[in-house]
Amino acid sequence: MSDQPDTDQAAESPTSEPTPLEVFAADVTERLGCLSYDVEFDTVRVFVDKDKWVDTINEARTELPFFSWLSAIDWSKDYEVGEGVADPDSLEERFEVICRLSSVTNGDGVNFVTVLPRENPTIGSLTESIGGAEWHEREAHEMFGIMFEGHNNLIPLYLPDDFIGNPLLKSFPLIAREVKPWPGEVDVEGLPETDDEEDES
Amino acid sequence: MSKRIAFPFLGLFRGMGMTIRAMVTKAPVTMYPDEKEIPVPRARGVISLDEDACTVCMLCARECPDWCIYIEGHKEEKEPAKPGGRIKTKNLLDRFDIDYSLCMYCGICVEVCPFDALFWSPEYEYSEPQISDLLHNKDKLGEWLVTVPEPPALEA
Amino acid sequence: MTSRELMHRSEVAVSVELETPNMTLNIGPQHPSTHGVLRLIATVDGERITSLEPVIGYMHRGYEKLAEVRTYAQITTLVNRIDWVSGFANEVPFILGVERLMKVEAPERAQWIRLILSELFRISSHLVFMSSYPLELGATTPLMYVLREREYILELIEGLTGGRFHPNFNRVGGIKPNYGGGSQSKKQSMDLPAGFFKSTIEAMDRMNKICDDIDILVTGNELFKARTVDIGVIPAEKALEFGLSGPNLRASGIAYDLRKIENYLPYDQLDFNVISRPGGDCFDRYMVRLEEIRESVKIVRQAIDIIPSGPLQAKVPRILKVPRGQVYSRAENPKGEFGYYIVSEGGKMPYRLKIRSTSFSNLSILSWVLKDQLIPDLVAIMGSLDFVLGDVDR
Amino acid sequence: MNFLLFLGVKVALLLAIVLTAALVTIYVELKAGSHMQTRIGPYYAGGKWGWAQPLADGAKFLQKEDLAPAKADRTVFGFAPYVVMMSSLAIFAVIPLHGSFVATRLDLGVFFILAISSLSVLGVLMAGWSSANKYSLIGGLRAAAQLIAYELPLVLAVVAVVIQAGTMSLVGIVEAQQATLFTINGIAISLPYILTGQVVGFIIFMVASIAELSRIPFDMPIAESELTMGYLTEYSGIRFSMFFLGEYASMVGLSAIAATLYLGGYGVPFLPQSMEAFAGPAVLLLKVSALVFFIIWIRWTWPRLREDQLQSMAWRWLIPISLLNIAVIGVFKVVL
Repeated sequence: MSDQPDTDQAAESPTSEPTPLEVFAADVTERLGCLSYDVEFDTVRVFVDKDKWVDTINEARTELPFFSWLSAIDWSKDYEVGEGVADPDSLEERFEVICRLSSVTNGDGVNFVTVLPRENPTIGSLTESIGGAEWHEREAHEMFGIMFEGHNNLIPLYLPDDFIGNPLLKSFPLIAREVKPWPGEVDVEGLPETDDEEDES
Repeated sequence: MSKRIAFPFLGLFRGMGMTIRAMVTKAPVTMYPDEKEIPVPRARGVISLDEDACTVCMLCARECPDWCIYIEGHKEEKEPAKPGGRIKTKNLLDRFDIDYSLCMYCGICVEVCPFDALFWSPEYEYSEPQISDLLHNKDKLGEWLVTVPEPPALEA
Repeated sequence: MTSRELMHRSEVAVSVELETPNMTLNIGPQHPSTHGVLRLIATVDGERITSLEPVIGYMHRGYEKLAEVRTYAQITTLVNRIDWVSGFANEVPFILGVERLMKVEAPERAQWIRLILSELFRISSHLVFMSSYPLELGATTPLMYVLREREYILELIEGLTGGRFHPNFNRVGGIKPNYGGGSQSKKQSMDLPAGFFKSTIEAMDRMNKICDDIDILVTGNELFKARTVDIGVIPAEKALEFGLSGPNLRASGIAYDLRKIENYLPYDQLDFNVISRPGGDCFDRYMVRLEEIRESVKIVRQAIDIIPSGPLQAKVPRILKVPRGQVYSRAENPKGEFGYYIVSEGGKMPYRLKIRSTSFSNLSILSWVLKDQLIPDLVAIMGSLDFVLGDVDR
Repeated sequence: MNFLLFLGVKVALLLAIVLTAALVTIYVELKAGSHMQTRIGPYYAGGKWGWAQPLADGAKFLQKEDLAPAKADRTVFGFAPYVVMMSSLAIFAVIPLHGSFVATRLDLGVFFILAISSLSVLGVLMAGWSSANKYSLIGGLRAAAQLIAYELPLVLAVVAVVIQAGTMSLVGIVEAQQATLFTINGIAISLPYILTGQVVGFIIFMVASIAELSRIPFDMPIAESELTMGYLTEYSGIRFSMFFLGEYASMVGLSAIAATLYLGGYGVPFLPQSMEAFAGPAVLLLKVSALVFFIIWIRWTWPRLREDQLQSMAWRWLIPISLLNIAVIGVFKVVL
């Protein structure tokens, strides 16, 4: 599977001369047998197959030893708070689990990303080899409901034990903003446009 | 095991020399409330409101991250200056409350105010025994206006 | 056989004979050494901790969720308060991340002001450590001396930004605009107030002085050394595994400093050393911070010599809409690597903001490092990790 | 009748002296400590320099509700502060302010002091156990371990003095220090024991008494940042103030003993006997104040040791050294 070409979602294969970061990303992807990579805004994302998650991370740590963080993103059309995705029509609903490893001698760092289904998301736990992942996985577990197999202490980290729900899901409402009406709702006059125009000049 | 403490205990006594020196020098203490420190001009103490300048545009209330500004107002028609002239409408402020128990003192409201109605004043003595008294209405906010300092001179 | 082994053997022998059951000791959430609301459930055998389970979340404010309902300008206010002893240092990576997404760059003078403020906050944060750490070991006096000196730093910060702890001074593409004095003046950014350079140089002299004083009062104190040397040793590989960063990692012999390896703010134009020490014990963590104050003083002194004049604000639209993209932006917080993973879907608010807070990772090693330590060492080790509960819980 | 009257007067006088001394010590601690920390300390109470702060604190303690934890053993819990207080007060019974001015003239004064001063740990242990609090228990146990470790060097240091003086009476020890050692130009020179071979003993005695007082650097039993005041955790109000007063009273008491044993007590060199009745107590007060100030000074400068370090220091250093000290003093006593 290591030489599988970049066909999946986020691969923006470099059209012109690849930047050093892209070369690095391609190299990591190649060597670790990952699915694809993506470099934007100096941030390297390498997509990993979810079954090879633990092995890939462990292997990557020989080169990028610093375990920075682990978290997830909830890609969902249904949102209660803030703003949704830019084009919900083309969105594939999923969880992305991200683990960042970086080097301690230079600026290299890679966000390893794997995609989980929104229903019953389960992934292997990194706690066996990375002790620091324990808290991060517990956080991801309570915030998104992701199960980490092999984690032997998967209890809520921040939330009280009897808390129901996964607060960082986009569909989870923010009570503070639900119970209080927005004071800006009251309207007497529209926003003054004049000032904006001056600013642009 | 712990490192055995090595003789002589020179370090211990050098520290004692330092504390005894501190004891005989004057303590740099400002005896609040008998004497007060003068806050810097940019200090974010309390927000004051120039009621006349406010056009009830709601920008501050909308930009406030904490939703702690409450504004109500109404439109009023103003008699034209000369007969036959256009009838002007003016927005009048009925209510302008800032809840200082919620305020994070970020100053976004002061920054976004396009009509210069809000100012920072470095005054800080407005603690209250009752949390509800921290809701300052527009009269109280107006009182701070006299304490607003000139902006400081800049480094050349 | 060393005396320690002998002692341990005798302890084991005694406990086998008497069959003393372990006791569960609940430390916190209100406890003088937990810096706030950390709770530790320790199983102790006499004074020795056999296992320890940290319970956090008493100060969980849900910043990652709150950020999803706030505009980028409002988030700056929020992130100030994550690690409140180094408020500005939390803003920097966030603003840099947003600037990277928007492809704007702050003017040079603004960058230098950010750098100076970052270093002032680094000094301030390390001074808080310098004051609280001896206090945890029972020496009450360094607290007062050091906090007195920190006041000079806070005054500088307040004079420049208007806030002592929460400067909220960064804006996308520049720094905070003026307030008051007419709508024209609001379009200008807050520049350095008159006399800033002079008072900064004076304050920096005071910082060197207080470092020397701390050396006499604390570092040279044999009792302090007895309490910290060889206590709570964290080897480098464990530190990396748990994601320790900043002084905690550097004390384990890894000279990992984002100011050198990450290309942000004009640190590359400055001459300073990355302090690292090989031991990995409490004393080394303390010494790294003490030396870093001196390095930061060097940086600030150089920076106020170099700082160019010029504009403070790049052109950005009034209503910030950040283009679609994902960026991980990090910077060297006084406590270590502080980063934000910003996922923007092109709106006024981020779609997701992951906060990689420093103390969270630094503290995650707690149950590993405190195993088989004594209760008094718990205080020494925990203090030496220099965490802020707001930064742990977010 | 006469006996009872004398007893009443003695007790009243003793209490007045000791409690005043304790209050003054508390004030000095507050004020000197504050200034060492570049603070001002008590300021308003009493008008000037906050001199009435200890009294105001006392009044505050009296007003507070007398709380006891639900699961506490109330009898023991209530009794513990008085045991501590009693042991600190009883020390003063034998300290001579002057040759004829001593509450109880015991021939075994030194023995009495050593016996009674270790009683306080019983109160501490009672407090620690009965509070039904794990921190209190650890604190109480630490205090007990500390006392056992430090009573030995204390006793051994005093033994050396007893050998040198040849008496166990405190008055006798002071008088022995006033004995003429040699004469220069016809002036009789007498020196306190600290200058005649007891320096090591004095240091050991001071270290051991600070440990017994559980003050920094040996305040592990109450270690605030670890045990949140240890055995004092659950105490409030009047009972806490008993512990508090007791601590400062023992501080004065142990300093007074140190002054008596090593610094010549009430004795003043070159002073005729007739003057000594007035100068004696004043001189003793001066010596005690110096020692008390030294203990306070240490407290505001140094960090705290660890319990096991303290133990190893006691057993591996202080006890062998004090034994050696006894041997050396004994040899000198025989030879000279």
